[in-house]
Amino acid sequence: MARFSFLEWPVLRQLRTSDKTGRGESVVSQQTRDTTPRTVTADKVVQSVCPYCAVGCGQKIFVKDDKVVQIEGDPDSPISRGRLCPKGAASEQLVNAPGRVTDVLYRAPKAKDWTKIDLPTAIDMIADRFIEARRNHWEDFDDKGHPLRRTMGIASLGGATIDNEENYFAKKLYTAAGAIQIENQARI
Amino acid sequence: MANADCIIIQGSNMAECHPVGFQWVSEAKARGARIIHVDPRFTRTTAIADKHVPIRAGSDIVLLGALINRVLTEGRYFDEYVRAYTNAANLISDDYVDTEDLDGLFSGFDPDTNSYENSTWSYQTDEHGAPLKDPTLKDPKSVFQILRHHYSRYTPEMVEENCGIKPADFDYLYESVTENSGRERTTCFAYAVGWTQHSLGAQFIRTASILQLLLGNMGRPGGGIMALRGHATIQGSTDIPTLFNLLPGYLPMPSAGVHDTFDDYVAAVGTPETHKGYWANGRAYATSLLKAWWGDAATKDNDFAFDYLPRINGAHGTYQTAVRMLNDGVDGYFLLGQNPAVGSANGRMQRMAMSHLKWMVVRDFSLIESATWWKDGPEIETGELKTEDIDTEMFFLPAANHTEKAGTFTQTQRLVQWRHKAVNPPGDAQSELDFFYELGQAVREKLKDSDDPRDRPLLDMTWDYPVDEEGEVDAEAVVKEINGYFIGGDRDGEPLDNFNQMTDDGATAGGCWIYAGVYAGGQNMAARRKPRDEQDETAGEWAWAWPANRRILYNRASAAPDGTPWSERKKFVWWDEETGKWTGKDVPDFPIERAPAAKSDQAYGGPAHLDGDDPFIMQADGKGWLFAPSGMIDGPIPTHYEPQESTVANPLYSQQNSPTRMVMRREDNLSAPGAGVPGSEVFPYVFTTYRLTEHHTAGGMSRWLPYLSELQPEMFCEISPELAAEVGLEPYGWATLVSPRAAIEARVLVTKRMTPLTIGGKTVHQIGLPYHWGVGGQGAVVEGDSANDLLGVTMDPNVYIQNSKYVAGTIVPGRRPRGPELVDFVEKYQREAGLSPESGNQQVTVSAEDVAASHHAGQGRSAGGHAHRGGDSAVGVTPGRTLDGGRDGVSDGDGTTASATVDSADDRSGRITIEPTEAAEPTEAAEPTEPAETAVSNRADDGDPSDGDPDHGRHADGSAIAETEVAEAEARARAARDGQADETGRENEEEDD
Amino acid sequence: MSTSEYDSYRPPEPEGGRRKRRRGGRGGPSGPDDSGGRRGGRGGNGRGGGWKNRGADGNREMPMVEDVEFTSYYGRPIVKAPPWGDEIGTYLFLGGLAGGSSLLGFGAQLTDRPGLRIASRMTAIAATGIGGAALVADLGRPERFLNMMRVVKVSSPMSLGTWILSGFGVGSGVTFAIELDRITGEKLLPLGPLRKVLHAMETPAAVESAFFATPLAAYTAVLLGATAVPTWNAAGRNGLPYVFVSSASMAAGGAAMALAPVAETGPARLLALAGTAGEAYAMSAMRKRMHPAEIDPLDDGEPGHKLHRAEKLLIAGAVGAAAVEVGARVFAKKLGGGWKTRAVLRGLSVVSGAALAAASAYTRFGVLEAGIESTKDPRHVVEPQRARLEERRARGITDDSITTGR
Amino acid sequence: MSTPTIDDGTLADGHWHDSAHSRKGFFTDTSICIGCKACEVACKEWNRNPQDGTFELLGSSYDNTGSLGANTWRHVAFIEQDSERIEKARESGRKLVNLGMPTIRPRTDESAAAQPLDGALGAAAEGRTSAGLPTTPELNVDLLAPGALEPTDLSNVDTTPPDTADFRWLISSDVCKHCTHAGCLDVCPTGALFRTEFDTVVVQNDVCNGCGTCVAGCPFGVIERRDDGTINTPTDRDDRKAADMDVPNAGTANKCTLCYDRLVEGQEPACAQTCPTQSIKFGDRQDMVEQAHDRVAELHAKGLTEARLYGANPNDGVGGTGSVFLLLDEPEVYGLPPDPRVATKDLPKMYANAGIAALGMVAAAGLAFLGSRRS
Repeated sequence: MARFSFLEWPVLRQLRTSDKTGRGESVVSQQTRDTTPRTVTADKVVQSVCPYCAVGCGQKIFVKDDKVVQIEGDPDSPISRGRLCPKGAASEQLVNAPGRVTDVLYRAPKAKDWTKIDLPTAIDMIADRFIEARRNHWEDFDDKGHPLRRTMGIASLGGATIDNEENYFAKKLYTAAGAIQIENQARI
Repeated sequence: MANADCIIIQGSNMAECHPVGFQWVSEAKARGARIIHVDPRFTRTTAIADKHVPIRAGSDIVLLGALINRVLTEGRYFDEYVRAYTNAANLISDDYVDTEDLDGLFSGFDPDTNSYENSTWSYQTDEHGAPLKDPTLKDPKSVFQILRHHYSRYTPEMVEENCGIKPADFDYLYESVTENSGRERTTCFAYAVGWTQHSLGAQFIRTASILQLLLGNMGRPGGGIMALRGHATIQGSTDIPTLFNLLPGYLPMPSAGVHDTFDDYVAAVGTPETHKGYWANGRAYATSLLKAWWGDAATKDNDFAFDYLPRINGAHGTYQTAVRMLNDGVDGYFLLGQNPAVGSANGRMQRMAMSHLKWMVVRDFSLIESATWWKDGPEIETGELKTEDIDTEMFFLPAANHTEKAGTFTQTQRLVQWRHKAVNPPGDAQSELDFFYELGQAVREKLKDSDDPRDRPLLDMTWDYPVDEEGEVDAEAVVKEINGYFIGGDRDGEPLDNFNQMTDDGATAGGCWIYAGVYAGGQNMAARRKPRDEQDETAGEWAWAWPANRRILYNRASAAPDGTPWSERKKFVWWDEETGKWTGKDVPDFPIERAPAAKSDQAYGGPAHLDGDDPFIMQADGKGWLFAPSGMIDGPIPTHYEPQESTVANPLYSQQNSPTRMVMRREDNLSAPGAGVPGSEVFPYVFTTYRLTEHHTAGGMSRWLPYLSELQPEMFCEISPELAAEVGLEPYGWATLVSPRAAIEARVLVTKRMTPLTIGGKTVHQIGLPYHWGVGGQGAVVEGDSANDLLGVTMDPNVYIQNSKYVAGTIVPGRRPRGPELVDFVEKYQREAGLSPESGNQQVTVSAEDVAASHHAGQGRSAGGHAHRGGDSAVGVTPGRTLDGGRDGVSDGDGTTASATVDSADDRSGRITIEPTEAAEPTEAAEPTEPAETAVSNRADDGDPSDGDPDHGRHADGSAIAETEVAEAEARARAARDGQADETGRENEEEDD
Repeated sequence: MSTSEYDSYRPPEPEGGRRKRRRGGRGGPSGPDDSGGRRGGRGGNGRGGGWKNRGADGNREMPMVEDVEFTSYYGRPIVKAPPWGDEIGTYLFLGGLAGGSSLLGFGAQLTDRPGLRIASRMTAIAATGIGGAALVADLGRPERFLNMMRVVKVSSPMSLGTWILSGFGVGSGVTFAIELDRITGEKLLPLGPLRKVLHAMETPAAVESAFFATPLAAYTAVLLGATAVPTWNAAGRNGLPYVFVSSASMAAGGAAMALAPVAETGPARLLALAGTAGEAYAMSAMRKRMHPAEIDPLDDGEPGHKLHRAEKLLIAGAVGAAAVEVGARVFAKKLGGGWKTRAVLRGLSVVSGAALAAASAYTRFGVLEAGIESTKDPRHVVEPQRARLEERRARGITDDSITTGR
Repeated sequence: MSTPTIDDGTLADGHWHDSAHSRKGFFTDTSICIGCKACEVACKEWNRNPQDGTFELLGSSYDNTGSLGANTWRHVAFIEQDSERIEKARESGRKLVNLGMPTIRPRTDESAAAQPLDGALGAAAEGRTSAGLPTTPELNVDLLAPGALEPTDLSNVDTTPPDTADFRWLISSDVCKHCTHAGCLDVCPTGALFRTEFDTVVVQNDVCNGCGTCVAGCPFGVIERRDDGTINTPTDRDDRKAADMDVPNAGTANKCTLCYDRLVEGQEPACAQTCPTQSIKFGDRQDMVEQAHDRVAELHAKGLTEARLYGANPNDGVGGTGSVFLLLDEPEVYGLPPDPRVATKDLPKMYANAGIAALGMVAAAGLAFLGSRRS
């Protein structure tokens, strides 16, 4: 109603067009005429893969103003042919989840709640503890004198939803550090 | 799968867990295939199946064994196929004794270690080592006759008695699979965690594979056994593993006392002298990995820094690690998109373990239960933990999601798919890649002046990666390292084209040999996205499959021994006389010019010596294994044992449970006493856990999403109207479920989809429990009690996957107690049942004579068996306290004083770690051919490394070798996957995103 | 339900079971989120374990409707009630009142009954104003009420009604302005030369208003009838317009009786009496033609109460009006004297007029709410539809079912 | 004027005479639905609809969104049935087949009235010449399965399906029907609802003022007004929190648009695109109807006589629906009306009655004044 134009008054359009009963083209608003899906107005579309199960369904991710505005099945994928299950279909909400936390949080021993810290501080603190834990539980030899060269002070769990490259980094760093208690859900 | 004439979905709720994968089942059904769902529950899969066959959880081997028995008895097996393509005719050692004769034990059982010495399971061989065969299949020592004998008491009556399946349903199933097998038709099996999450998981799969081999359904279109996995890159996370016993590419982690030197290690991985196929180049793969990790510091003189690798000496899996945490043996814990407080079996044990840590890093999208257990977890509510007493430092680091970083996932059919980055991560969120990069840099920076030799591996590690303008690591550079590259020479720095280019002299580096080729020619092959309608249906130009973009396995069996198709209808791959090559609708998975009639005069010598009718080219003998002479920890032929905590006595043998299962005797991991033992009546019902379409594992990626949460908002249990009446439960009211370990509450969904079964004259009620909910996470849209808290930890000895599908328990109306009363409530049940850590954990239940006979049989031939590899256990499984030892669940056993259980566990891990090929083989036979609809690579243009590679001179026929080697590599890898990390995929249900 | 002593650790279940929050908003008279929401007590809906219309085993809640020969989807509604609350009931009543009053006003003008004229015109404009406001207030987006004028749709009674109301409002407004001007001694409004024009408009405006008056009173019946709400639809097809114009006549007559001098309200009384007769007859004729499942909501529950109350008030009001009429006629000649008599008549006139207006209001609210009620149980939808389908099939008409075997 | 798009002989009300598009529709085959609810989620995600529930089990099997409404435009129903009910369904389906419809015959009054406005009021307005009642729409015989017009009696056919189930779980994804004669469209006073160039029915949320008439106008209970506070009202239990979500288009009527905003760019509706088993098919409505006829014939041939179509009949009370369904039981079992009729079908009659009533009121008033003449 913002830009009312008398000639565009649907009553007149009813008279003008064949849509005398006012149920079709004569009542279309400007906004409706301008309808454009956000899949078209997106700045870019990138091809991706659904992060949930191992079927590996293709996804198309539509981005506008550096924000994900739509995720849908990729019809090009020979695996999924554009289809997604409810979880895959909810991926956009996963990305823009209301409950998502984007701050680094720290809880001191015995503390009752989290405090916010910045990322470099957190990584520095973790690095200190990493080194300390590694030394605390270092084992050079087993009781028969066989070399072990490992630490039992550090454990890790996870990996089936993070990238191969990330698992590679994790395994490489842990192994170089001598940490062996590395597992993922493949065995839980 | 879409080509199948009959699909048996057993141990899987495919439509619910893999809706998009289920489209192929739908398609098969639309083409007229019969779909049968064998499952304790009537699920959404059943809803569009032709038939539901309700089964008691854990009795699958009885059913499948009875099918095998009847197929053998009535001669409905695919005779020509069985004779040509399986080891049915092979003769087994004279010392072999079957479970039929030892009341449930095979020959070779060692009661001290609760494990088998398996030399009596091996083939009889002639003086050249070639296996002896009886083509008539009449010899009582032939595999065929052993199989008949073994399953002779697996009858329809037994099925009715033990599985609760009506004879008419059994007949229907039998007729369906037999009518839909043979030359003209094929039947396909699909399974998932319903099978793997049992203490007999690997054997369930083997039973199905034996049946499928007998029916001639392996390696043929619309046949096989399909594994269904539940995580985006569960495959990738075993290929490039975050697993204690593996290095990338299924290279084993070196084991203390076994692989003390590089040569020892390489010998175990594979050398030309001891192995055939691709594993013969083990030294090159290992060297390339070491070069990739330690660069210039890895030299020939220091065995390429082999000593930088830490050693394992036992099982260091997540449950063993939790025990170590409880013993204060672990300081720090990283969780990478994982929610063990909800997702792991015996959740309380997990949370208590966390409270013993000094620090913990949780990387996730939201404050999952594993990040907030110290604040509002169930133990805070019960008073078992107090926030102000917990010393654990917690770090929560927000993670970037799949749109905010580039990288690859490897899906269930080994397809490596690149994801492009769409947006930048918000706030402080970052990818694991950046986190580990920065952590590595920080650690190295702090240690840079250290002269401690133990810090050398960290300081010498190659850790320089290009970063973009936002400071993020370029994931493609990592792909390139994984792919491998040349060092020195005129191609210095160029990516490898395939793994045959890897050398053992340090001239190549490569982070994961099976992925070599993913970055061939500097092109990111995983990022290929040629639309499916612009290529053939195999879609070889969509992403990249390892190895060498190979998409399908062993289809030689789709042709008769003479090379002609079994039938016009099931024509797939065949021998073309004119060109003298294998050809067909798919790329033949066989030496391309190896004629059907070709015979080798050698039992060894690699793929060049395969017979023309040895389709299962990854097996040592090219045959499908009906009987597994090696590789399985718990027996060469699948045998029915009751699940841990079963309320039913094993009707077949005195041996109630699997004698080799791994138990954890702990006060915080109590088991129900088991059938017939006083106290078992306290836990009369069977809980079986599962997942729903609307949620994802422990809920970290679904319970925070309103759209998914509203669809399944509350924790519920599914029970039959009969049980509801028996216990007095209101529909949609509350019930409390109690297991020997915990009590949870749930809404009651009374439904006829749950069927009470009559087992041994008694009614057995099964209760279905989805496990997606948890208590305490912050910001979750919905929460509820976690079904996994009910579970105990008892594991499959082959792969260490716990039993989630069978839990004994009871159900009472109303909500559970709150606060400390909950602890008393559970203890009341424990006392009533008289539980102790020994309850239900008796390893052997057959007579002493049978044990002795079994043990004796094994010792007679120990020469050929596996060496016993004990090792000291740093963690292992230690006995817990007795019941009055307090509730903290901390074992005060010293981790290094291993019990018998520990020893056996270590022994097992040693074996499977060291000899993945063997571990793999039996499962290999079981492995499905890839479903027919999966893609095929077009080797002409996929850059197959081995096509006529002139440098690879060890084999006479390069091309043929290539074929076989790739297959064998895959076999090896799958073996590793299936035999060890395995069933893996099978992932589980439990865990979290 | 559950029996654990620990149940008290969590909040209790609300009465009638948990409900599915509906988006009905102010759905009808029985509560703020009721359009379908309070089905909790109904069988099969809230916590029924089965799919039967009645609760399945274990469901302790008894169904409110009898067991019937069909299975519904957990007793959930098939059609939805419009989000119409008391505002719409008010409007239904006031629209009729306005229309009738306008007619009376015009008649009064023609027959020179100034008291009746003024009262009627004031009633008409007040009713129009308040009714219109109620209508706007009931919109989900009141600021967009003008969008009602975007189109002229014959298929939409609401659209036609808007134009009728507008047309009516113009005439009523003008006559109101004139009356106002007169009452204020032609001083209040600074009209200047326009005053003459205004007063010249009186008759045309009154005619125009009267022209739209009866459509205004009648169209709301079509508005309700042209819906999928079972009781409204059935009523609309079976004479609801007659009920509504009767009700309008009754309301307008009653209001005039209450507001205008007895001496001038003879036509109002007669109109009201005609209305009562019409309503009583039309209502019973309508019910006879409706399916039992469509009638039930008119009898049961709160709407039933309202309609019964309407009936009683109608009778009382009719008797009263008749008495006043008789009294007025009998005592017509003596009216000049006897203030007591006049007072009694006046009083009776006010009371019975109010009763008649109230009866009309109850009728409107009753019908409105009965319709909303009829959406809540699928029985009201399924049974009549099944019956008419079977009836057609019995007559050999088998080609018009939405469900087909092929 | 271009050739009007006629699929089954009936023009949808408000059809665009110069539309370049054919009528679009869904065919929802409930016999292959696996109840994954991807359609519900994909729909909400695309349309940015608020979440709808109270995060409590509704007590209807796996259905926790209840019904179609302002926010839930695809709704998956779950119905658990025992053998008795299955047999009944099979029997009622067999009866339906034996009715042998639709046959070619002159329209009855009832069926003629299926086009109330176009018949009585709208035909002339739409420029169609029609003497009195509209003519019988031509039946496209191709629509019917082969042999459809031959007398069919399944009573002698062996209709025992391969397996007689003693239990079944019906699962069905419901959606707006996009009727040929759409009640909501007819009664909308603002023109917010309109027939699109794809012959679907869509609400223009910039126009709708939330009068709610359409809600009452829909015989299927589909359209609903989205009210403020829908999303964040407190739930019944304290331990259930409502999620914060934006409520777009509050106060206006909302329903399935058949993804109008995707169709204009030639894209498929979100639900159909995501459906893993293609239980939801999208395409030209005529193709959809043909597929539906083929599918039901296929199921009947297997002895599954419980299969039936819903909405494929141009003679029905709403002139056939744009969304056609294959059901396995009576419609009311799924929460669908068994004999829906567009309410405006009776408008001419009701207007006539209202006119008479209005005249009667004028007469009554006149008489009242006459009767009260002062002497």
